[in-house]
Amino acid sequence: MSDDKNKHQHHILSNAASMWVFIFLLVFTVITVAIAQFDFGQLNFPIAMLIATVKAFAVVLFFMGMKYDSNDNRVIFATSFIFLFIFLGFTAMDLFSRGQIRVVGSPLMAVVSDKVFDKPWLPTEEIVAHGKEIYVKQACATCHGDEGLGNGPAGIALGARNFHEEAGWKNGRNPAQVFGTLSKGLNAMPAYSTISESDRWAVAHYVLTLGPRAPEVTEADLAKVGVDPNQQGAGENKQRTLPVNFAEKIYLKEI
Amino acid sequence: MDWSFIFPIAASEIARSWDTLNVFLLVICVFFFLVVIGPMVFFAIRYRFKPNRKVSTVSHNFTLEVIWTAIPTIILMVIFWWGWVVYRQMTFDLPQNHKQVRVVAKSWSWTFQYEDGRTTTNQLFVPVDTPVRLIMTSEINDVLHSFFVPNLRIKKDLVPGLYTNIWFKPEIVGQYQIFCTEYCGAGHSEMLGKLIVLSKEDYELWTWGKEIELPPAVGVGAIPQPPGLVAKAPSSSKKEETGIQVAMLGDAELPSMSLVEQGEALAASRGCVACHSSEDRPGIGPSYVGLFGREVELADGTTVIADENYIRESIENPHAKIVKGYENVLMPPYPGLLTELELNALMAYLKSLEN
Amino acid sequence: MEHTSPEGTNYINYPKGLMSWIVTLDHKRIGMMYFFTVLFFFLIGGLFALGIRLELFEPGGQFMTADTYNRFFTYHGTIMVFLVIIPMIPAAMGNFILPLQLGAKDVAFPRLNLASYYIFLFGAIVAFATLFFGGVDTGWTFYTPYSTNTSSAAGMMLTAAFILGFSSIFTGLNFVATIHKLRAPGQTWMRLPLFCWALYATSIIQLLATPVLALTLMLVAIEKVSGVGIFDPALGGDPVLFQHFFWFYSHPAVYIMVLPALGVINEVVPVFARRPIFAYKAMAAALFGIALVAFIVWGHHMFTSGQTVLTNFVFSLITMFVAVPTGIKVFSWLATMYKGNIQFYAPMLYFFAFMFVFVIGGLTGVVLATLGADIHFHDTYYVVAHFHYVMVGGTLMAFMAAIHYWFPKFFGRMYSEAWAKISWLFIFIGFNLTFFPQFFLGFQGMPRRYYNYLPDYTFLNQLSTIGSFLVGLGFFIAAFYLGHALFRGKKAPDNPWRALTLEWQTSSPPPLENFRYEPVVTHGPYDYGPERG
Amino acid sequence: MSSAHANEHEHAHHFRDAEHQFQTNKQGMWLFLLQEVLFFAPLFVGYIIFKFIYFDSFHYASKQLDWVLGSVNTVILIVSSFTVARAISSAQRGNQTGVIENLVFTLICGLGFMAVKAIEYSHKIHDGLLPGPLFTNTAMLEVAPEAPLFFTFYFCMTGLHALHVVGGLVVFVWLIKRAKRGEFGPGYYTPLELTGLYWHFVDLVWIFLFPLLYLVG
Repeated sequence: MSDDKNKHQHHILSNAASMWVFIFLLVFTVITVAIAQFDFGQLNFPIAMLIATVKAFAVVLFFMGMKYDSNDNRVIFATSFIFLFIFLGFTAMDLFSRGQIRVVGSPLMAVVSDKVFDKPWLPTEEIVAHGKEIYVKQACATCHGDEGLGNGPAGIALGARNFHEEAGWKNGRNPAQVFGTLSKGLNAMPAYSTISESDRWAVAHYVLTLGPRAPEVTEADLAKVGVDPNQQGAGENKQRTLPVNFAEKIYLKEI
Repeated sequence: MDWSFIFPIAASEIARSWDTLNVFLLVICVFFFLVVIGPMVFFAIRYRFKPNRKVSTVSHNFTLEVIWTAIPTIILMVIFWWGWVVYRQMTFDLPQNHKQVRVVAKSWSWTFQYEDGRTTTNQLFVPVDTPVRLIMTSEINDVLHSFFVPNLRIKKDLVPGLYTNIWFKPEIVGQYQIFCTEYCGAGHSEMLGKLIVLSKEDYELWTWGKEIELPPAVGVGAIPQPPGLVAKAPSSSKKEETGIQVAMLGDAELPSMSLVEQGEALAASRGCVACHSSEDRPGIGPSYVGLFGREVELADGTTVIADENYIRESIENPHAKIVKGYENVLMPPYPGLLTELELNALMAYLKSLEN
Repeated sequence: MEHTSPEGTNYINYPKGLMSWIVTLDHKRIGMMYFFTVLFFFLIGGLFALGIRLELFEPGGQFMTADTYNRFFTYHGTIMVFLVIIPMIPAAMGNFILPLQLGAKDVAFPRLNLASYYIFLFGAIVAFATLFFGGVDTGWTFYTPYSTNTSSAAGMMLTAAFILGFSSIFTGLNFVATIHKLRAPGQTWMRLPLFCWALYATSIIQLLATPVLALTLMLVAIEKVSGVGIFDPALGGDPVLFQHFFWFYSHPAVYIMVLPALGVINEVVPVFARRPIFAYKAMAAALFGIALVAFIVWGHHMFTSGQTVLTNFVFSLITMFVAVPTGIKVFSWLATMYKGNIQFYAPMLYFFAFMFVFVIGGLTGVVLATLGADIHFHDTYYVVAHFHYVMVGGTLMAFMAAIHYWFPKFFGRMYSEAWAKISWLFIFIGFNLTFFPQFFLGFQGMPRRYYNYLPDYTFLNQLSTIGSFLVGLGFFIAAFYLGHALFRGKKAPDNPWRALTLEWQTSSPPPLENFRYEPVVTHGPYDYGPERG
Repeated sequence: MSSAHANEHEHAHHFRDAEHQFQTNKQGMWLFLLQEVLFFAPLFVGYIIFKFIYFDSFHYASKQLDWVLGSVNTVILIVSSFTVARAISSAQRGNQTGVIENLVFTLICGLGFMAVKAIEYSHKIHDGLLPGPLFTNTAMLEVAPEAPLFFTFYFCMTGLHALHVVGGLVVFVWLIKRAKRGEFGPGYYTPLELTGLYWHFVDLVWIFLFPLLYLVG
């Protein structure tokens, strides 16, 4: 098809021509910047795009030599833009014709308690007891079972961890590592970053009391989960928390 | 006629019209299948290889080609239109006097929040012959889920941060299967629930917190499941074992306030009322009265309908759309300061103030 | 590169040496490398499929946890889509056959061709490497926010898909340039075999759609690593936007998989019906009709996703029009059989099988395009059955037809016709037994990607599982006799099917430079009839 | 070109002659550019959509970009496009020194572009205007809550474009080497032509990026 066309002389862009295109482009760059100094509201976008398109044409026709090129190549390049607009058009048709997703900011943080522990990585009676509370409230039992045997209703299918055995803890089983698992999640287990850090520590300590004695937390472990023990108020809730009120209770009744 | 040998039992008018559509589609499919495969088999036998058979060299036939282009096109348009009609019914035909239930999904359970303020998990209680509208969303930091009741032929995704709607009007008392049909992880196939359609009397009792016997399971999921396979939700798990099935309230005692009252109290406790009055007078911020569902004019001249998505945005990110006349008072944003259920309560409250 | 090879040598035995294969620029060798690589991946993907079916034999966990199951269907999907079906016919068959049918010595850019093979290989390696990083459980659709929340190695799999995308793009680029520029004298557009037309349409889709997927997946990967929120609602992003981006590629991708299959069928029918193909022009036009419409129907994957009613309306309407060109092709194949002289060789049998399943797949496709109906069927086993009828039914049957049709050309040997028929029977029956029950599972509302299901669905699932093993057996037999034919098969003549297209006008296997003489085309590809037939 | 000097340069065995090969390679490049357009598409589409969804935030955030630096970069790229065109025409005229000079100048322009980019990025990083979670400029969050999203797009789009620039620069170094060996002339300048097309395309992308990000926001 285009074979015979190939035989024509290659077009050589004259210096004068390229110079004119060059100047043309500079001029329009100045124009678009100048116009942008005034605010036309919704019109800014179409105006700027119009100018950009004009510049684009200059580049494509002369610098890229489309003006002197074969029809195949014209069609090829044109096609890409046609489909770009199809893509934009149909996507916009949906996105602009519906109520948008507007929610921004820190993810929801359901407060289970206001309790904040100083140095929460130390397994005190108090924090363990608190952890047991959270364990119940957050329905950990759904998977891990009431006694933490990993035999909760959903646990059977998901192969939930049995806290009573020592072997096979993927992330290791000192409080910091368990805290990490709670924060990041593991396979089937969702991340519990929605509950406060103190609460996470508490749950970690509680589940560890179920099994054989857990190893001590070292500085290194803490560093791994981004806690600096020397820093003032370490382990307190960094995220904004919700004020407790009755709606919370209604919410938590269900969990 | 009864198609339950192939379609699940149709429990609503929409489901029935869906059945009619699909019977039509089935017929079309079978017909065209025969139209193609029949001749294929016939030709294969009739024109099987013979050493010196005279073959036709006809390379095209315009009329024929037009026919098998035009006829399918027409039929396709009919199919499309019929499909659209059924879909429109599913989407728009919601009667004015309907119950509203707000649904919040999280991996992997359903929470249903009723107008009277109670909430249940994985069990949706509705009265028979009453249109119910579900306003659904998924926990903001959770994943996509999808609400599907085969016997009602309805399905809709629950998208974090977006409110989707669906409605139905069950006509048969019974328990129906609720599936999650948008892949949501390891618990996906365990994320089941029951739509419990009660007789009007039983529903009345249930709303008063009386224990009532649950109706039998109908349609999909009616076959009793061997133990160990029963999909359990945190709160429903205990009672499943006890012999006689009794309805669960969210948590045996009745909620102190209706959803609207909760919203009102919430508005007070969060100091919303300081700026937004519940009487029809502008405060520091726009009044709540008659706000919901109204067309609001914004500072930049555009207008929006004040629906769930708008209200939510105005709470989470007040500066995105500033109401005309309030350009210079900036409300503090409340992103993540309210749970999905609280937001629902507030919206119910605002909705109650629409005039 | 040599301009001629010694008499009596062919592309397999000249030039010699392993190195000459590794760095070869010969499209035939690259095609063969693709061919065997894809077959290997097909085996693996198939094993995953059998694993899934075994797990679903009864409700509840059989021998794997929900997590393992999710990984199984993810790998089955990803491997079959990105590593098997997409390169299967274009990259493997196309690479070998296209230049031959055009009468060219090679594809336009041999180096790029080799590169795209190694990119493909590299992508595949990365994809399998994820297995050692905890596997991937997102499903092949990588829907956000799940793919960004999951703790599995999704990021790596996304990268793999990104790489594979470029392999596919370069193949497409190569083919388009080849078809435009390297046709032999007399090989006019209207004398182009329809397989070339099909590959042409396919390549255009690959060029236009794949880059979009590539970048989209990259964005998801970036989002997963650094937590920027383009698709994450908690950060102001929009998961539905991802679905739009994803399906803008992945719906046309369906046609990347199917169009070449239609091309193969177009080759097979006239040869074995010994009669000119019916409505050549309409056939070629239909291929492009499908390719074009493919780009503006993606929304029908999102009818329940929270997409607006207007969008649903438009997409459903346009989707209907996919059926029209498809119908044209199906009817034209029928018309080609009419008053033909039909020989029942293996390729033709696979054509029958193809018609049978492809028609079912197509018709159920119309059902799914119907707005009202789809609301119930969406994400149920009805969809699973539908796209297996099209993908496996359509593409795989055509692929088997292609193997049996071109086997003598590839290797210069013949396979056992008897064994071919036996394995065909297993595959055909097994396939229908596997997937037909799934339509009824769909009617009954069984959702897809379920590890555990209600007892209501047990019986149909068991049928399906049994069927899947029949298919497995069928392919095992095929592998056996084809493998045997590869080494022990009896010598094949240059043109065993007395076909007219150019690839048969040279020796089998073809020599290095394809043709000993510069071919000149004087007649159409399918001018069978009393004189030539 | 006339088949007279079509054989000046040897051609691969599957082409009829050098001209045939030239035209084919050129079309290959056009096809590559076609896929490039679609490769940038998701970013453009996503940006335009979010721009209108979060109009005010994006407008405000875009005002944080330094339009002066942006304009400087635009000019630099236009100049480089110009010199590339000159390099090609010099090759067509057989003017060796012209080819080298123009290529070197283009290379310098490219480096300049990257330098300006570096300055811009460092400013943004300093102001904590980074994509998504890295975004630390809380002051702006109060006014423009979706600013992080804007800067996500800003960095993705300009970053991807910058990658293309870098790729181009590498090729230019290689071309200069070859030009020094005097390989390019009227008979054979395919690599120049193709790189030229590519470079103009990079310019083209920027022509749209600049107003989208810096001017209208």
